[in-house]
Amino acid sequence: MNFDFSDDAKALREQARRFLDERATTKVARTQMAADSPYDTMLWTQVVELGWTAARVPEAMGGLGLGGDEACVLAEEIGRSLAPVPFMSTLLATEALVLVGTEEQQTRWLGGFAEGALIGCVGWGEGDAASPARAGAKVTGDRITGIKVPVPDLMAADVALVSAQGPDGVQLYVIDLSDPGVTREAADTIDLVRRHGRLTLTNAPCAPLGTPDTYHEWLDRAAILTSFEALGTASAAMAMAIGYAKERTAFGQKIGRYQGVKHKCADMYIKLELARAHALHGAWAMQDGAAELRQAAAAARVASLDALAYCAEENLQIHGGTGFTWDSDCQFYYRRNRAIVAALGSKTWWSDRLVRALERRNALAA
Amino acid sequence: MNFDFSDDAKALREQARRFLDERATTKVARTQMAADSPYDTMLWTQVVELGWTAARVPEAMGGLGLGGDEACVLAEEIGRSLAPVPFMSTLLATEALVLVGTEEQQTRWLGGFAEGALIGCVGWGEGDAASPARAGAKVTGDRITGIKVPVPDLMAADVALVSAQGPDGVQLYVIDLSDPGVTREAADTIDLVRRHGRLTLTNAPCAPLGTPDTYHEWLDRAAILTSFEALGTASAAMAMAIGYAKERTAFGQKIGRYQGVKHKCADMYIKLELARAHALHGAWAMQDGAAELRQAAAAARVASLDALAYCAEENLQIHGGTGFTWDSDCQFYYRRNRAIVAALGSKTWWSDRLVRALERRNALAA
Amino acid sequence: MDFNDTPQEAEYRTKVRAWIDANIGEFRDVPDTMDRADFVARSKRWQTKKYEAGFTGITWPKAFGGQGLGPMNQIVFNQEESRFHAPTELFSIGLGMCIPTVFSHGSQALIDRYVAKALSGEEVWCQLFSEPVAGSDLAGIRTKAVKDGDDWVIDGQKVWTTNAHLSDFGIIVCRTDPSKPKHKGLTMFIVDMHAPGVEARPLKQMSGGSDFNEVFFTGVRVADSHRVGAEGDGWKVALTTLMNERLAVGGKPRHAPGYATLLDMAKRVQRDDGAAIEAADVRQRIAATYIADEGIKLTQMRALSALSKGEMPGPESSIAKVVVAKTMQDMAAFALDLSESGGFVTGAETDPDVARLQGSYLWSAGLRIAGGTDEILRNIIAERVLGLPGDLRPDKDLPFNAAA
Amino acid sequence: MDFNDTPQEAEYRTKVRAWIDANIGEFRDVPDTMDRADFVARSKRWQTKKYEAGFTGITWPKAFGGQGLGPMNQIVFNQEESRFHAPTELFSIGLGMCIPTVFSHGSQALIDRYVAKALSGEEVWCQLFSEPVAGSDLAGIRTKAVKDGDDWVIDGQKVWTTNAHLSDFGIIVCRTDPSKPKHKGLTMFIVDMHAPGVEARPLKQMSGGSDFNEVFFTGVRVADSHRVGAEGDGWKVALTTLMNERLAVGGKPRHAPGYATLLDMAKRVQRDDGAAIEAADVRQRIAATYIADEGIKLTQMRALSALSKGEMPGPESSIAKVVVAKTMQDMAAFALDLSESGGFVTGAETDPDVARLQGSYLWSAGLRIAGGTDEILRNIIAERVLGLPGDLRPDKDLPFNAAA
Repeated sequence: MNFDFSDDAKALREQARRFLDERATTKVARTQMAADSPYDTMLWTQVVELGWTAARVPEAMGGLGLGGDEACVLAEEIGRSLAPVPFMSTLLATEALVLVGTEEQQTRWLGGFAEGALIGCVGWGEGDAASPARAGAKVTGDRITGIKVPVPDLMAADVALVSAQGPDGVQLYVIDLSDPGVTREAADTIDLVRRHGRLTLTNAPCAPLGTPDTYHEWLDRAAILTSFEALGTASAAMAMAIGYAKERTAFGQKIGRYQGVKHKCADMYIKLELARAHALHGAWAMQDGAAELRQAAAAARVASLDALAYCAEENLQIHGGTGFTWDSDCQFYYRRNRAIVAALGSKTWWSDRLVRALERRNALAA
Repeated sequence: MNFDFSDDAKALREQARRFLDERATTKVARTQMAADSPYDTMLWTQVVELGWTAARVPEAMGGLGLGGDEACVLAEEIGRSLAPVPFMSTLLATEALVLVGTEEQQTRWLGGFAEGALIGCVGWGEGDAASPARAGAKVTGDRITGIKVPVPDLMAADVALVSAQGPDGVQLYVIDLSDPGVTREAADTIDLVRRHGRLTLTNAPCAPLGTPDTYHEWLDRAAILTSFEALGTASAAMAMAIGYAKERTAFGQKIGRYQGVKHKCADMYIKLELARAHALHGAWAMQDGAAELRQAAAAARVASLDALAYCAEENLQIHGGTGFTWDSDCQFYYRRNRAIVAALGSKTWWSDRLVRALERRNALAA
Repeated sequence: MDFNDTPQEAEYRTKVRAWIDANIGEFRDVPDTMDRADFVARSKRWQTKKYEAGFTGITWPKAFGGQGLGPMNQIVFNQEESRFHAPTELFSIGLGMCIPTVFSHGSQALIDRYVAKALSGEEVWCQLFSEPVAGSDLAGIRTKAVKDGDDWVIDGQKVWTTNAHLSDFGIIVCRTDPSKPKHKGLTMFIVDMHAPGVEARPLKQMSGGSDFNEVFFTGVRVADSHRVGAEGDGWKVALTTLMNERLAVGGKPRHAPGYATLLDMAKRVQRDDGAAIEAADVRQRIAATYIADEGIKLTQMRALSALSKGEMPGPESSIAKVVVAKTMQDMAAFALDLSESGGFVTGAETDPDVARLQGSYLWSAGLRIAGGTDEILRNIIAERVLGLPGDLRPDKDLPFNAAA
Repeated sequence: MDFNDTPQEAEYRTKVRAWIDANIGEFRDVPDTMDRADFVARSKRWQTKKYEAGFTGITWPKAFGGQGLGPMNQIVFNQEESRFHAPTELFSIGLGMCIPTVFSHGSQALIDRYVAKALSGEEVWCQLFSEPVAGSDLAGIRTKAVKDGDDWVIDGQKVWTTNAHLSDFGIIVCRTDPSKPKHKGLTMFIVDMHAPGVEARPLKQMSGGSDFNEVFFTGVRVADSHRVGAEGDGWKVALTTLMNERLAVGGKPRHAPGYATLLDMAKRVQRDDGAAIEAADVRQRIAATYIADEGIKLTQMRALSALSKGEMPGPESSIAKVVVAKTMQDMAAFALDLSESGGFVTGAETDPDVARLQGSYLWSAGLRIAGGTDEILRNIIAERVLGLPGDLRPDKDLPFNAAA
C-alpha cells in the first residue's frame, strides 16, 4: 500500500512552500488588490523560472513531463499562499491540452506555457446560473458566439478554453484571444485579489478540444487540481485561526482554551483531513486512469468546498471584530472561498455528480 | 398585541403540570414499558376526571367546549411528562370530529370521549414510506380495505380515524373498531412506552369524515397540537440535560462550565424557542381560522421536530456513558422523538408543505 | 390571541399617525444625493420636529424631559415612523444608550446640561466602550484616565464607535485604577468629541464600507464634574448602557434578503434537471430560512405582547441575534451557490437580488460578531437563561496590572 | 501511488492465506446457535491454533513470545482472517491492551506467568478502568486499593467492562493514595476475576443488548507482586493501555449501514413527487455519507501506507471516530425519516435495511460516547494535533481528597 505522494512530489511541495512562504505572503495579495496589472508579473516570472508551468507539459513540447502528483502539490501550495499569479488557470488549460489536444494545439500553446511566454485560462460560467454541464455559448462551424463570465485570469491570458454547445454536445473549445470577434473586459467579483474577466465572443474563431466525453474527464481532473488548491487555502485559514487562538486573550485565558473556539478548530481539521483523503484518492485516480476517477473527483470537490467554506467563515469568526476589518487577512480567505466555488460550480452540482457515479458503479457491480 | 395564551389556558397549564409532575413521572413511563395493559388505566381515569378529554368537546355533547388554546397547553404538558395515556390520540380524534363530524358522528363518539367511556385514535401510516398525502387503504362504497401501521394507542381505542383513498381523494374515515372486518394487533416500535398497533381492514364498514380538503385542514390542526406535544417532550429532555450539566463534575469542574456542553444547551433553547414561536402562531391561526393556518402549522411541525431531535440526541450525549444505559431516562426522549416523527410524517414532507403554502400566498399577494 | 392594538395603543397610534402624516414632508424619502453635512442637518431637523411635538423620550420619566409613557407607545411610534425613510439613525445610540446612562447615573448638573439638547437633536452622542484588546471581554479596557487636579487626562484608543466623527459628545469608560481587579478599576466620563486630543478615524470594514470609527485619545482633559457615577463604578454604569444595547441589536437588518428573496430566485434559476424551486434541497432551505426569520419576528411579538400587558418580556428574545446572523450567512452562501458562477460577479450588471445576497454574505460575517459573538451570546443564554455556571475566569479577582 | 502490497507484504499474505484456508474449518461461519460456554471454547480453539502456527503477538518482541514483525504483518493477517467469521473478539482487549501493558510495565515474574497463556488463548483478560464517576475524566477513579501486609485490598466499582464475566484476569487501576493529586495517587494491578469479592453484572444498554458489565469489588485481595508498575504510577501505566485503545476504536462498525444502504433504499422509496433517489436532498445526503465513511477509509489507508513504509502514521487518524459516529446517527435519522412511518415499526416484518438503520440510530448514540465522547475527541484533536492550550483544570494539582 502506498497511498501517498511520491518522494519527488513531496520534495517539490517543500520547495514550493518555502519559496511561496517567503515570496508570496498575504502582503503580496494585499498589494495586488490595488494593482493595475491583472497579476503579479515579477512573482510570475519567478514561478515560471522554477519550472512550475512546465511541470505538466510533455518533454517533447519543452516541458518537464511530470505527473499529476506534482501538479497537485503545486496547486495546494499556490492555494495556501494566495499567490496572485495565473498559475491555476494555466495549469487547468495545460491539463486539457495534454489530455486531448491535437499535436497542433499542443505545439501552439504548451511550449509557450512552459517557458512563460504564454498564459492560459479556462471558463465555463456564464454569470446566470449555468452549470458546468450546460452552456449558452454556441458553436456553428468553426465560429463561436456567447459570453463567458467570470473567467479567472482572462485579462492576463493569451488563450482561453471555454465550454460551449457544439454539434455533439457541450465541450471545450480553444479561443485564441488575439483573434477577431473576441472582446474581453475586467469583471469585478467578490474576490478582490484574483482578477476575473468577461469574455464576449461574437462569431469568433474556435477549435474543438476533444469531445463532450473528454470535457467531462477534464472536469474531473480540474476538480481534483482545484480541490488541492482549496485544501491549501483552507489550511492557511485554519493556521491563521489557530495562531490567533493561541495568542489572543479574553477573560484571562487564551481564547484557544475555550471549547467554543477549540472545537471549531478541531472541526476545521476534521473537514480538511476528510477532504485531503478524497483529494489524494483523486490524485491516485488521475495518475492511474482508474475507473474511480469520476467519483473520486466529485468527492474531492464536495469535501474540499465544505472544508474551505467552514475554515474561511470560522477563521473570521474566531478573530472577532478585528477579523471583520479591511486590514485583516481574514477577508482573503472569506472571498477566495467564493472564487473557488465559481471556478468550477457548486457543492450541490458536484454532489449530484458523485451520486450519479455511485449509481453507475452499483449498476455495473450488480 | 396579545400573542400569548389566555390566562385561563395558562392556569390550566399550571394545573396540568403540577398534576403530571407528581403523578406521571418517568418512573410511570418505565413501569408502562413492561406493562401488559396498553396504557396506564389508573392515570387515564384521573386525566379523564380532570376533564382533559372533555376540554375540546362541545358542551352540547357533554364536554367543556374549551378552545384550541387549552388543547395546546394540555398537549405540551402531556408531551413533557411522557404520561402513558391515550390522550393525544383521543385529542386528535376529537379535533377531527369537532371540525367536520356529522351530528350523528359527534353524538356517537364525543360524549364518550368526554366522560372517558370511549377512546379514539388516528392513523395515516402504512409502514411502507407512505406520506400523509397518500394512502394505500381504499374505500369502495361504505367499505374499506387496507392496513394502517403504526397506529398509536390502537389497542386502547374504540374508534379509529384513518386516512384512505376515497372517491374524491385521500381523506379521513371513521372506523368502529368493534365492527366486523377489523383486525388489530400490537405492533412493536422504537418507542417502548407509547403502544402502537397494526390495523387490518378487510372490507370493513367505514364512514367518511369530512372531505379531502378538511382532511388537510385537520392535518394542520393535528400538526399544531403535536408540535406542542413535541415542545413539551423536548423541554423535558433539555431540562434533564441542564440538570445533569449542573451536577456532574469532570476535570474538577461542573461539565456545564465547558462551552462544549454549555453551547449545546443554548442551542437546545434556541431551537425550542423558535419552535415555540411558530407553535404559538399555529395556536392563534387555529383559533382564529386564519388564512395563515397552513403555513403556521407546517412551520410549527418542522421547527418542533428539529428541536425535539436535537434535544433528545444531545441530552443523551451530555449524559455520556450513563445516558446510554437502559436505566437512564435519556432513552425515553431519544425513542419518543421517533414516535412523534411517525405520528404525522417527516420534517421533509412538512418543509415541502410549508413552501407550497408560501408559494400560494405569494401568488395571491402578486 | 390577537395581533391587534389595545384601545390605548390604537388611540396613541391614531394620534401619532396623524402627526407623522402631517409632518413627514421632506423626510418621506431619502434624497438621491446627500453629503455628510446635509445628512446631519436633515437628521437634526426631524429630531427637533419630534421633540417639539412631544414624541421624543417617550418612555423617559417626565423629570428628564421624557413623556412618561410605556414601552408600547415607543414601539407604536417607531412602527408608524418606519413607514417612511425618516432619518433616525444619528440619534439612536445617543438617545437609546448614552443619555439614559447619563440620567440614571449622572449628576443633576450633567442632566441639566446635556439631556434636553440631546433630546431636541441639537447635540449628537456616541458610545466609547470597545477597544482593540477589549471586545468580547469588555472589562479588559486599557484606555486610562489619570487624575490631574480637578481634571482627568485620558489616553488610549477606542474602536467600533458608531458616528464618532459626527458626534458632539460621547460616554467613555476608562481605567482609573489598574491596581484593582479588572471590573473594579473603571470609571465612566462624558467626553467632548471636539476637544483637543480626540481624533476619530473611519474604520474600513471587510465589506468595504466604514460604518464605524477608531477613536484615539491623546492627553484629553475631562473635568471631574463630567464623571458619570462614582469613581471605580464604571463597569456597573456601563452595564446599564449595555442592557439597552442588547435590546436594540437583534432583528434582521432592514432590507436584508430573506426567504422570499430565495423563493423568487429559485423560481428563476434553472438547474440541469429543472427549476430550482422544484428541488427538495432548495425547498428545505427556504423552509429553514422562513422558520428562523419568521420565528424571530414571532418571538419579538411575544415580547411586545408582554410589554403591552405591562409585563417584562421573557428571556426568549435573547435568541434573536445569534439566529438571525447565522441564518443570513448560511442562506446567502446557499443562494450564491444556487446562482453558480453568477453569484460571484459583482458590479452594476449583477441581478439586484444576487447583489443583495452578496452583501448579506459579507455583512453577516460582521453581524455574527457585532454586539456579542455567537459564542458570547450562547454563553449568555446558557448562563443567564438556563442557569449553567460561568466559564472559569482566572483573572477575575486579580489586580488588572498583575493579570497576564 | 498504489493500493498494492509491497513484495514483503505479498509474500506474508500468501503464507497467511494458505494457512488460514487450510485451518479455518469450523471457524468459517458463526454457528446458528451458540451459548456462552460454546462461544468461549470455540474462541479459545481458534486462538490456540493461531498460537501454535506463530500467528499471535505478530508485532510483539520475540522476548515476550511474539513474532517480532511489523504492524503491516498484523494488518495483513487481520485482513485475511476477516474474510471469514472467525471468533476473535474474546481476545482483542486482552491481547490488544492488557498484555502489552503487562509486558511493558510488569515484573518478569508477571510476564512469565501471564503472557504466554494469554497468547495461546488459555486465559481471557479484561480491562477495568472506567467508573461511574470517572468516564471522560478517567483520572477521577475512586476504586481504592489499601495496603494490608503484602496484599492490597480493593473496594469499588468499575463499569463498561467488556467480557468481564468471561475473563480470567483483568488489569485494574485503583486509587492507592487519595492525599496525592488525582493523577499521582493511582496504581495498576492484575486482579483474578474469579477471586472472592469480584462480581460482574451485565449492564443493559439503551439499545437493549448487554455488551458490557459493571464489576463490583468488595474486599478483593491482590498480592503486591501483582502490581504493574510502581506504586503511584498507575496513570502513566494506564496511558500505555489507552494509547492502544485509541488505535483500536475508530472505523465504522462492521456491517453498519452506509451510503450504499441509503442509495438502495432511496431507489425503493416513493415520495409524493417521485422516487426519493431523484430528490436533491437525498442525493446530497448520500454524497455526504459517502464522503464521511469513505473519507475515513481512505484516511486509514494513509495510515497503513505510513506503516508499510516503516513510518509513524500521521495524526489524521484521530478524526475517525468522531466522524463515523455522528455520520451514523445523522444518516440513520435521515433514512428513518425517509421511510416515514415505516422507519418506526420494529420486529420481524420490518424491511431488513430499515431494521439495520433503526439499530444504527440507537447504537450511534453510544458510539458517540464510547472510547471518548465527541467533545473529548475534539479536545484531543485541538490540543494534541493543533497545539491549542488545554482546558483549565482547577483540580489538577489538588490532593484528590481535597478537590470538590
